[in-house]
Amino acid sequence: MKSTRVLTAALTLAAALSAGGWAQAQEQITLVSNTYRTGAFAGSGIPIADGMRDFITMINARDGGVNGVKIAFEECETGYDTKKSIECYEQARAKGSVMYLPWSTGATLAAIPRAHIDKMPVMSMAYGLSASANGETFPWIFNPPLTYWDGASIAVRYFADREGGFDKLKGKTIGLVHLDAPYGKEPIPVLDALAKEYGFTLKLYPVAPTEMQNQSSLWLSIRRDRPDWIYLQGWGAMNPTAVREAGRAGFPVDKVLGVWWSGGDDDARPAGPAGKGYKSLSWHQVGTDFPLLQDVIKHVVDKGQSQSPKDKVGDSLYNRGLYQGVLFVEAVRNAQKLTGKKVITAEDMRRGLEALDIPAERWKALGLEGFGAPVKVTCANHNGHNDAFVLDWDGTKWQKGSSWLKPLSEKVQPLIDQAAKDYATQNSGWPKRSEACDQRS
Amino acid sequence: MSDAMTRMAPADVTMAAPARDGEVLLKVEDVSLSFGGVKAIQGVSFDIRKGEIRAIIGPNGAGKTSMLNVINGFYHPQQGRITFKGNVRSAMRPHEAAAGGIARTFQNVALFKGMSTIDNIMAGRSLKMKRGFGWQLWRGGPALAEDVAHRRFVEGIIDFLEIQAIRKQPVGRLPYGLQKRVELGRALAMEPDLLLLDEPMAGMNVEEKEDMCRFILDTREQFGTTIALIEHDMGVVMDLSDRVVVLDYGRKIADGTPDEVKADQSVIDAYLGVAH
Amino acid sequence: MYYRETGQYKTSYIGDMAVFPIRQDRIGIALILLAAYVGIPALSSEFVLKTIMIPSLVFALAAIGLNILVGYTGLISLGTAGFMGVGAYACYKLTLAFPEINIVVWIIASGFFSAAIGVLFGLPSLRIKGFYLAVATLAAQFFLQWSFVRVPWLFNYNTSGSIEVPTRTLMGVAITGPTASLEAKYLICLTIVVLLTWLASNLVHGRVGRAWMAVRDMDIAAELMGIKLFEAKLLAFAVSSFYCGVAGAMAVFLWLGGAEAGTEFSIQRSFVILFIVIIGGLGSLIGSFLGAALLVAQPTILKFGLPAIGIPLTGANAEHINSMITGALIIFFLIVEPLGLARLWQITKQKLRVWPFPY
Amino acid sequence: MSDAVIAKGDGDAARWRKALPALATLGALAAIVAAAMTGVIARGNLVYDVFIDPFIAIASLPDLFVQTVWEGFVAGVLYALIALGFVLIYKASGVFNFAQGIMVVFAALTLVGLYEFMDNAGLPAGGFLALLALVLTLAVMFALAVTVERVVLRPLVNQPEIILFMATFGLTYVLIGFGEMVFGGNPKVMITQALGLPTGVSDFAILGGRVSIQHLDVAAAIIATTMIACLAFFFQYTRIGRALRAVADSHKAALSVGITLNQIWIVVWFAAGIVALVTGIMWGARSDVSFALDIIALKALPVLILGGFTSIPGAIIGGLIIGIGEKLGEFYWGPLFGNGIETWFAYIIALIFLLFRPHGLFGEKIIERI
Repeated sequence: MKSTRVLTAALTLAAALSAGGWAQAQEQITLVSNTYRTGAFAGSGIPIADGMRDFITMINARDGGVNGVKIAFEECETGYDTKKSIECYEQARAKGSVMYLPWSTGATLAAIPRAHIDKMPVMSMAYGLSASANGETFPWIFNPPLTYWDGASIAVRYFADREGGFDKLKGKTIGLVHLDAPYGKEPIPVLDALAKEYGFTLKLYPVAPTEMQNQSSLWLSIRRDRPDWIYLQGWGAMNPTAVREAGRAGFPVDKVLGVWWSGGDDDARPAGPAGKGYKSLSWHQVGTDFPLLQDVIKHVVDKGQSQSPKDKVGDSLYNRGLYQGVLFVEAVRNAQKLTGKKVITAEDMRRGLEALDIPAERWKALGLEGFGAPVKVTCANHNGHNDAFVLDWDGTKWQKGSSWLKPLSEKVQPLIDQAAKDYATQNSGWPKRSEACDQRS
Repeated sequence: MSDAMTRMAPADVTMAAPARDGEVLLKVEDVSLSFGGVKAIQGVSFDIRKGEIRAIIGPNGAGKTSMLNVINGFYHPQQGRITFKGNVRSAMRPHEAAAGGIARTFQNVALFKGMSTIDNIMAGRSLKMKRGFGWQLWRGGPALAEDVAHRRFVEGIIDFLEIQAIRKQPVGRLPYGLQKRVELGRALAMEPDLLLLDEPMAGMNVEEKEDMCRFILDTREQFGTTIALIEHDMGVVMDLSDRVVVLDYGRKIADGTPDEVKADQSVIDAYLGVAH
Repeated sequence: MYYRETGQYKTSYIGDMAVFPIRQDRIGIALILLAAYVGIPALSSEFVLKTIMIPSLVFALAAIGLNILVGYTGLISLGTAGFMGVGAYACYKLTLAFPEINIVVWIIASGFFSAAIGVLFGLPSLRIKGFYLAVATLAAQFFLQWSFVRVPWLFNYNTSGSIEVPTRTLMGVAITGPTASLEAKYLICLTIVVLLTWLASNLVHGRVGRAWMAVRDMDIAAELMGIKLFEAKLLAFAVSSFYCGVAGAMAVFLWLGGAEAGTEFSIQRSFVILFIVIIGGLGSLIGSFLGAALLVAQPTILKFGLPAIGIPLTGANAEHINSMITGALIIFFLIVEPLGLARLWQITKQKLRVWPFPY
Repeated sequence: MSDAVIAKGDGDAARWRKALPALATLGALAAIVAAAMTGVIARGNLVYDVFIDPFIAIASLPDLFVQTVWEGFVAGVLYALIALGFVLIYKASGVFNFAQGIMVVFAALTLVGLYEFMDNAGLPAGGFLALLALVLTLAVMFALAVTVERVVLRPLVNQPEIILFMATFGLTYVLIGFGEMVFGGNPKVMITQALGLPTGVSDFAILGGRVSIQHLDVAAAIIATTMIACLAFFFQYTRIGRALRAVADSHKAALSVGITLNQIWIVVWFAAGIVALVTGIMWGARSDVSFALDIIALKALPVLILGGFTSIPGAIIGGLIIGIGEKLGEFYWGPLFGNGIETWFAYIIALIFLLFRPHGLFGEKIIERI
């Protein structure tokens, strides 16, 4: 009797797992997004997930979805672990998600080779493989609004601006404090190239993933080498530690500029007053002074439907999650328009993404005037290499610290094309793009 | 190969009782051993002749086990020399001693507890098994043939020691007396020239002791093995051994036939605890 | 009732020494193999193949490797993932350098590279034992992991810093790379694992295995038996690392399809393999499979299975609960059956043998 | 088999043979220095970069050397504290407690979490509240110790060490899941000020440069020393402490004189919990409290190889050696490898030590008996 019941349960489970298809209600668009609310990087993962979730909840609540079709939003927890990410990828496919959001470089790398086989558009928003900006080689991968290489070049542009021109960079030293992992090492080729071009010295200060909270000897080395600027490509617990250690080592913290993933509120806040002046790149504004964010607060947060504490709404990483939501919804709109369907598929979504175009007016219409720089994705360029600006930590919150800065695209683009070519050659049998382009003109 | 094995099988071995005054198999000369400041053995010399049963006795802490450890290379004496089968040597690794033909059992049973009786005794055949790693991976053909041949030999020992019933049991769960017997079997599997037995009868009841005595005597009769043993049961020692060496506080105090030793005043003093 | 050996007499030592002396066991194995080769690929969804079956096989193979070290030879290692990484990178470099040679050859050959590295890091085992050795193997783990990030030659100077898996074929069918079907990958995995398990079973049942176990149970006595500790321990390290290396190459080429070494071959992965060995049963090959199946499937079933049958459990909470259940399960298993799933399996078989009687 | 006859006594020859490696090393070093001075080898030469260049760097910037040693000292104190937690438990229960690292995180999270909770509940923030949180955290750690004893240790008594070791792995997972569920995965800021820990910094102009010393680090060193002294006193002079030492020597012996193992286990796990809390506060104040801190606890393992699993002085000295050694190594020799070698350097230090002293710093040579 008992064993029969166990058997029945097991069979049900097996059937559920092997059927692969969960019952899918009609008239909705499914989005399964990876999240990492657990694990060593949860500190960054939680606000991102909250921002994205709240935005989509708001769209459903305020507009009844996109053009009347509700978005069925689901999270799949990865804990920043690649094995779980792969499960989540399969889960996204099985549930009919129209897009895969890996939210980690490892997960992106694992998904890239499968995307064109499974017809699953992948968006790694300003992370992942820089080379995937090349839409001819990677028709299914999107990484707007800019790559790490653009970021590093913007950092150099910013340093040059502060020093008084690119010619003043000669003889200067720029230190790169980076996570000792592929993600952290991303900017090195660009910085190397720019160092040759402008005559500055690049010094590397890697931080092993196990030593993220144990950086004192590294900052002693920085004290010895006296670099003029530090570019910080850090992640998770490494960031707040770096900001603190900079102060401890007597390095002026206002000469430390973090990449956008080093720009969470919780990265700067723990340093207290010592963190004042710390900088970070960003491609979207922080705070809640936008009509759309007010809508999020009104329709979601105040109704108790958000998982985020109220004072974290509008934080830098929260707004980044929201930005992802905006890109998603805009792409869905495009796809609906292009196909004339209301309920779109993953393949339609790819077309929608390739038509992604949010000029300043559109940002304004969304209730996000000035929130982000104009974003434009084309069939050839899946990134846009858009502008970013510098945030300044004033001791309690981020302030806009510069105008919008353009990446040094002429330096970055050849690197991207070369890397995309290398990728295709190394992955023998990489297919030529066969997907049609809607806006080739 | 298997022909040779069959010939070696115990049932076929018939050997005359060894001569009492045979050639010297092992000679210990002026051996001293100390740990830090503690002198375990001081200037001990004696010999073991081929085919004899030699007992090493003495009160607790006399250095008997240390002596066995020196003989089979586990301890390296600071001083002295050891001649085994005519080769002089002072320091050698235990596995070299094993290869030279010295086997032993242990005071506190040192069996491979997680393994079955058969595997324990088969482990004693390690030195005799020559098939290399490649054949072991395949475990067919020559390697299997070798395994089977040795298994046959081991079954001979199992029959000899009358432990057929516990062949496949993990030895960790066997009663103490049987463990001692398996350990003897494992040592015999090495076909040693010299067998060192460290208190083979400790903790046994009378019947078990009698069995063990019989096995020891039969071992010499059937295999012609020379045996050196440590034992506290004086009755057993006097019955079994051809010659006895007596240690006390690391020194040799007597050496001779059981009767001679029994009569030796210093031995009596040592055992009765007369002050030095 | 059907599981009885009554009437099966062994008439030769060969028969008695077989790995599966009982006929029902042999039939059982044949059925399992049949199911694994025919049933599972035919019936499983891609989700199950990719998230349960293939990783289970990969982890089982790594666990067999670690089991040889921990379970059979008694040497604790926490560097498993490092050795897996060596295999993965070796395979990557080899197939890039010699693309004309079949990838399956390279997957297996990569084991030799990790075996060599394993021997190198196994050298301290000659002087230190137990947990001291475990900590020493951490040196291997961290050093290797560091090398995977730091030596660009290993990942062929890819700007992504990771292994990119090229498409390779076997008799015209793609078995690695994006176009390879999961069924093909699964079958290749299965074949390699079955083959290597068979070899491991041969090893542990023969002279080499006895030497290892002797070292594990009582190293001093083993040495006095003429077993060279030096050889036995280093051989164990070599064989163990070989298996881990092949598992690592399989992980990247047949499962993940591109890996970021820092996360893939991290210390956590080493821990998971050690769990599998202990939960499965020290010194048991079948235990390695049972343990791998449990530890791979359990989180997936909790996360996806429970919602699928109507028990709502989502997101972060699922992960928290999952972590707690995993931990509790480990403790529970250790308390109930310290000898692992393999022992439970044996007990079940014993019960079957005397069924319907209790003894 | 050699024919050599061992020399009588511990003769001169044997002594020379023992001293030979040291002499050879010295000779080689002298040769390298001579070669460098005569200009035979210079910068860029590997030998020069390894053996000469770092020392020139030390001599030319002595203030940085002092600073590096100080940073190493502070890190070493923290490693020593984590190692101490391991040692306490291993000594008394033979359990290699893998969960010590997560206990550090768990204790610190509990402290901060309780403080925040009570703060939000309207209690006035500040020193008193911090004290209250501290006491409550201790209560939680005690409850943890009791639970571990009841649920994990008692049912597993007399199991082999590796089984107990694995059980603490299980414990780690439970604590991670439980901790994240209760306190969330967000990193938390240590309540440094409320606890009354100093946050300032003093700069000393010495050796032609500047050495800056964080008050927090000084406090950490003082608190660690005090705690170790208290623990030493506790184990030396109290009844339960003596009992604990008896247990460490032999479980059976302790049982036979009527000490219950269960109490002892609770006491040591609680003591390890206190050590974990102190470690967590100190490390949390330096960076912040997050689950990523867990991995740092692994750094205590090479300390244990050095100091031995059962020696409290070993844990302390070993911690300092590893701490100072790895900072010096990273700072002066790291650039040779492109920096970032700290992740494995400590293990290499430990392994090199083992080569010369296979039984650790304080371990005595064990005479194997059979």
